[in-house]
Amino acid sequence: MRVGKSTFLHLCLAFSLSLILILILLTLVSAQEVDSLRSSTDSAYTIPDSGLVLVAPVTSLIAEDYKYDDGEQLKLSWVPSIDDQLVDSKVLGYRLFRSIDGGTPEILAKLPPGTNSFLDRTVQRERKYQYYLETFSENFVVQSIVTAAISPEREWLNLDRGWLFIIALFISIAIIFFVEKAKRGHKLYVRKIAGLEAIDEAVGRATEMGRPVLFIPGINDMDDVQTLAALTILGRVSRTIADYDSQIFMPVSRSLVMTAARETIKTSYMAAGRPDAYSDDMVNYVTDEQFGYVAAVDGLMVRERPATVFLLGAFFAESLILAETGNSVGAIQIAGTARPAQLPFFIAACDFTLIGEELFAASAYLSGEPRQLGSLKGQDVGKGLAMSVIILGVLAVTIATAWDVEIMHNVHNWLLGVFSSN
Amino acid sequence: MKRLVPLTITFIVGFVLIFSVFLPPAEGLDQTFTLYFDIIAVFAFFLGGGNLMRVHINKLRRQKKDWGFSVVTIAGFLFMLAAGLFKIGNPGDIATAVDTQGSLFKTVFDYVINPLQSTMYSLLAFFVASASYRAFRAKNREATLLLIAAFVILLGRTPFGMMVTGWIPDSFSIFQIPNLAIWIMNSPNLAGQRAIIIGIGLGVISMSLRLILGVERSYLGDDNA
Amino acid sequence: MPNIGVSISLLVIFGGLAWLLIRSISGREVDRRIIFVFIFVAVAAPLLFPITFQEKATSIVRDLFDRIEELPEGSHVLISFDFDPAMAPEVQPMANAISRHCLDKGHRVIFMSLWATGQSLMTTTLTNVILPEFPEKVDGRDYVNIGFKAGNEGVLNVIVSDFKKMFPTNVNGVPLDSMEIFEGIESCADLDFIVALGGGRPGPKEWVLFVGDPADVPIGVGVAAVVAPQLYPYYPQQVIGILGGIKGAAEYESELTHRRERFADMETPGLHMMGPQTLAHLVIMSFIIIGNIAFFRKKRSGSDSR
Amino acid sequence: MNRSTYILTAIVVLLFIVSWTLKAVSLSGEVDDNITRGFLITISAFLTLAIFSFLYKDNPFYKFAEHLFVGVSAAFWMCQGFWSTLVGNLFPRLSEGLSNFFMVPYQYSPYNITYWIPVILGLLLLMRLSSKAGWLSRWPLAFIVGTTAGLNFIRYLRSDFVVQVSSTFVPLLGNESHPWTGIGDFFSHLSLSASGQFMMILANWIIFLGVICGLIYFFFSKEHKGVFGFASRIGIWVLMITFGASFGYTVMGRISLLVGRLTFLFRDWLEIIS
Repeated sequence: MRVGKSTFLHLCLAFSLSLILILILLTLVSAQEVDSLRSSTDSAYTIPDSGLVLVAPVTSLIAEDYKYDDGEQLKLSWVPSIDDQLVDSKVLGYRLFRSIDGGTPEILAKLPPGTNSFLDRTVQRERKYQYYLETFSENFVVQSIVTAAISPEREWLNLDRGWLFIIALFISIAIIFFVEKAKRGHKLYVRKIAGLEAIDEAVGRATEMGRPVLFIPGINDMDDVQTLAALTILGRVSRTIADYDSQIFMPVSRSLVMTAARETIKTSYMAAGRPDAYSDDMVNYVTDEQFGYVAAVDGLMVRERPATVFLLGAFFAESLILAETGNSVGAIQIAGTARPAQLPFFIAACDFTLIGEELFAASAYLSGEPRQLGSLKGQDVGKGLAMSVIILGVLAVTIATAWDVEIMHNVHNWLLGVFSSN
Repeated sequence: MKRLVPLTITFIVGFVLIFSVFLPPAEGLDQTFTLYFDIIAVFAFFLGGGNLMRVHINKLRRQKKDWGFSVVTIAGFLFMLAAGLFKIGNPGDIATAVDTQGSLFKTVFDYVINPLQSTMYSLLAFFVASASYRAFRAKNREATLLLIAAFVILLGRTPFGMMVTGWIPDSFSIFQIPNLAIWIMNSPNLAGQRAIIIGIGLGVISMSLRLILGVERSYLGDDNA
Repeated sequence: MPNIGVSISLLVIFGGLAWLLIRSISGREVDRRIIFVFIFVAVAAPLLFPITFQEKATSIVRDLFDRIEELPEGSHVLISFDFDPAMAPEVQPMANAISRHCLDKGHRVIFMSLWATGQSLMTTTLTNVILPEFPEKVDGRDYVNIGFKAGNEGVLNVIVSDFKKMFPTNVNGVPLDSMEIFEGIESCADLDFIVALGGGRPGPKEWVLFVGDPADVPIGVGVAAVVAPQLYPYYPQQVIGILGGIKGAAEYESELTHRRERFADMETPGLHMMGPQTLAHLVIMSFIIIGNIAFFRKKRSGSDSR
Repeated sequence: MNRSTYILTAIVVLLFIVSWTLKAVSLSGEVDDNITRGFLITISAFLTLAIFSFLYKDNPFYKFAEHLFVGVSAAFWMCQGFWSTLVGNLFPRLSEGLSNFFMVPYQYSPYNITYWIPVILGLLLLMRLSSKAGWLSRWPLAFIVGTTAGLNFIRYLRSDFVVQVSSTFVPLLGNESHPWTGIGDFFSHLSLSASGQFMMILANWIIFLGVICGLIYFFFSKEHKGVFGFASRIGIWVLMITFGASFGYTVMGRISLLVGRLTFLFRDWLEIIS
């Protein structure tokens, strides 16, 4: 069965929308307040015996549900004993006791002085828990009051991440919007990317010289998006190679990448109508070891003398070893990575370099499909968002710090809250 | 069918993983899926290792150029595989770590892999010099900026930076090379890094979305192209 | 004798450079193998005839030092060895210096690694530094080696909420629950400070993203010089301080030798390694100049003939 | 292989034996297994030199080292994957019998059954070897692509987008250590001191404008002309300074690596430095 792309996209959209609806419903259901339980503050002091190092108990012991989790944690907080000091402390530590469903209290943890909170991760939703703390000195122990019984709650939505969700939604909608718009035939301008313009010429050169094309998809496995980006570009490049009847070599350092790359090249050759020209020998696994792989690729370069080298994907220290060796055999090199640390080396040693975001845009650009190009426009909306927020934030913090304007402090803090990493 | 099933799998898995971040009951899913990935990757080793052996055995059988070296690869591979899987020379029992000190596996790592790895890595010292000789030329305005920034930082990383510019008075101390170097690292360099990183963030988001929604399917072979 | 060696090698390097400079004025390019020879001599000579220079700590290094200095005694510090032998010349001196500093301050140190190759390097630090220099410190109370776990960021994802789920025992199979050092430590959130040493992935960046930010634990990092600029955006909000490459290590060592008397005479591999560094930097800078002279001469002669 | 290669190989073998012997002799007092150790150190040194020889040109010694490296290290990582992922993480969740066999503690959980998913997908991947059912191997690949896309979507959104945007909220007129006290004060204290107010303010302006211009450079859908074009030019300049600075900063680390290797040769092998 051949699925129309638009049908599939619509299915996806419908599914996503219904999921979002369910989520909103869930929020309404789960928005119940859980009261935290407080113990009364002070417990009685014991009458001092001579020789005992007396210590005060902790106060304001609170046990509350931890937000936001699957009902697996309870958060305890308290004010440490007043005898718990940084220097010359009488308190040697605390012992935390817990009773389950009103059973006998058992020790849960021994805590060092200075502690004022504890996260109990060994709780279950069906049970009720009560806690108290013992403060101990060399020879004296005092108890805090016991907290009221409490069970952990499951929250269905992590409301701390609400803003993250909204930002994700905003960027996603922008991308999907422009994908749809482009599909309806709306013309889109996309600027030239020099490295990608050169691909045809570079592959053609290899054909003319009768030398192979070498494609290195980085050294990370398929769990890195850069490797996926490299494979999507490989899909386009191998199509050109099939059309030009050039030779391609692709040593890889991950078995999974080998499997995926073979699949990619094979389908490109089939699409070009030359399935017979494809062979599994185009892609070979070498070794997972970073420098073992580099040693083998270097050897391959000086022996096979490729006319064109693609270095696209996740690269680490090996970037410059590969690029310099490629340069020394006179190959045209097109590189690209989203590892900022390696970009300078590619810039220095390669003919064309795709910088960061350009690597991810490359396959969309090469495809020339309106839908794919639409997603690039959507990314630009994301950049617009970043720029506006930066300008707003910079303004707010500048005014706030220079003239101590209350409202600008609030704006700044609000923006920091929205753009925070939780 | 051959295309619908993979696209659906990608869509569901990707979508569920994105949403799991916002749903506390599903929050462990990313760990689970990371582990799934690792397990599948181990299965792929059969394909990779098998392929490596096939290539070199073919070379050997057909007596291709340099076939002698293929013997080295095959022997090294089988030797190390045996050493690791059967824990040869391991002082402990089956439960001790495979790279326990004294095992054959660890010895080969220390005296064969380690020197090869570090030496290969250290070739960079030479390549970094030859690349800077060739690339840092004042060909145009961009290349000149590249050259100047690199030169200032290089100077700032040596005591010579201070020797040459240490006399500059405090009120102009930004012109002392080490200070200038740190300032470049912390200001223009930071700005550039950030612009790149934000761009990468957006690139990854868009790429992921294209993959999840099936807009990008060239890795499955593009039916339009 | 070393002085004669130094003089001869300096003479060779600078004489050679002068010769290449003269050649380049006539617009001639240098073969890359000649550059290789110069780099080799510039690095080998100071190793054979040692030269050391004085270092002064920059603020980004001092911030990290001060943080460890100011933590109260008995704080829990985790040091992660996420590097391999190839990075060890740069990162191991940092590891040694920071471990010394922490133990001397009376902090409790947890050693771990996200790299299979990091475990043996951790053992190196334990056997060469901690056992001989801190015989009074007890394994399991003052420090512990919990070893390596495979899974990269996955490991971090787990230990950020639960340590013992990923590391039920230390490297010798002793359960963590039975150790004094792990009292009150359930997850990374309970630690006082984390030092992430590394230079690849997973490494310091992953520690910041997967542990430092979500669990709100201060992180200091020591990295191979190559990735240090990449970490600057995280300083000073997301990381406390950065030791970048061997220069960072040398600065930390000089801070340690000057500010803690006990270490006044300790080994300072970082400082020693700055000799070859300085010469090699000089050679590279000279080649950049030579290259530009050759380039401009060629450009001039090219436009003359036109 | 020609004659000179044979002669060279013979010389290297001879030197190898000499080094082995000398090393074994010099270690004889220190360790019991001095003959093995002598061999191991010599082979390390030989492999080190073999890799360095590539700098001159490709040669049989490099080829030997390269082929050995590939074979041994491929097996190294496979063993690591087997022991740490399969034995360490999969078997304890899959079967009690296997866990007992490998002496790892069995971790019971009602969800353990889900660990058959990667096993089945892994087996489907192996279908690639069959020409008929090869298309089934696309399923695990699709699963992996979905996992990677889903996990990284949020990861990069949080760490590379959200956090980097909010870290760029820099005050343009002074901060806590250099508070803004009015334009008059600013000019009367104007200095080019590295830790002074002016340089700090300038740094923040450059960060602010540099990030904005850098982002403008990456704009795909707008022509880089006029003011926009000017800003994108500034953007590429900032990027060039970034690349130059990062490059220069890195050199030190690369030299250190060479120092490490030469130290091994001079100290551990030749014993000419201490």
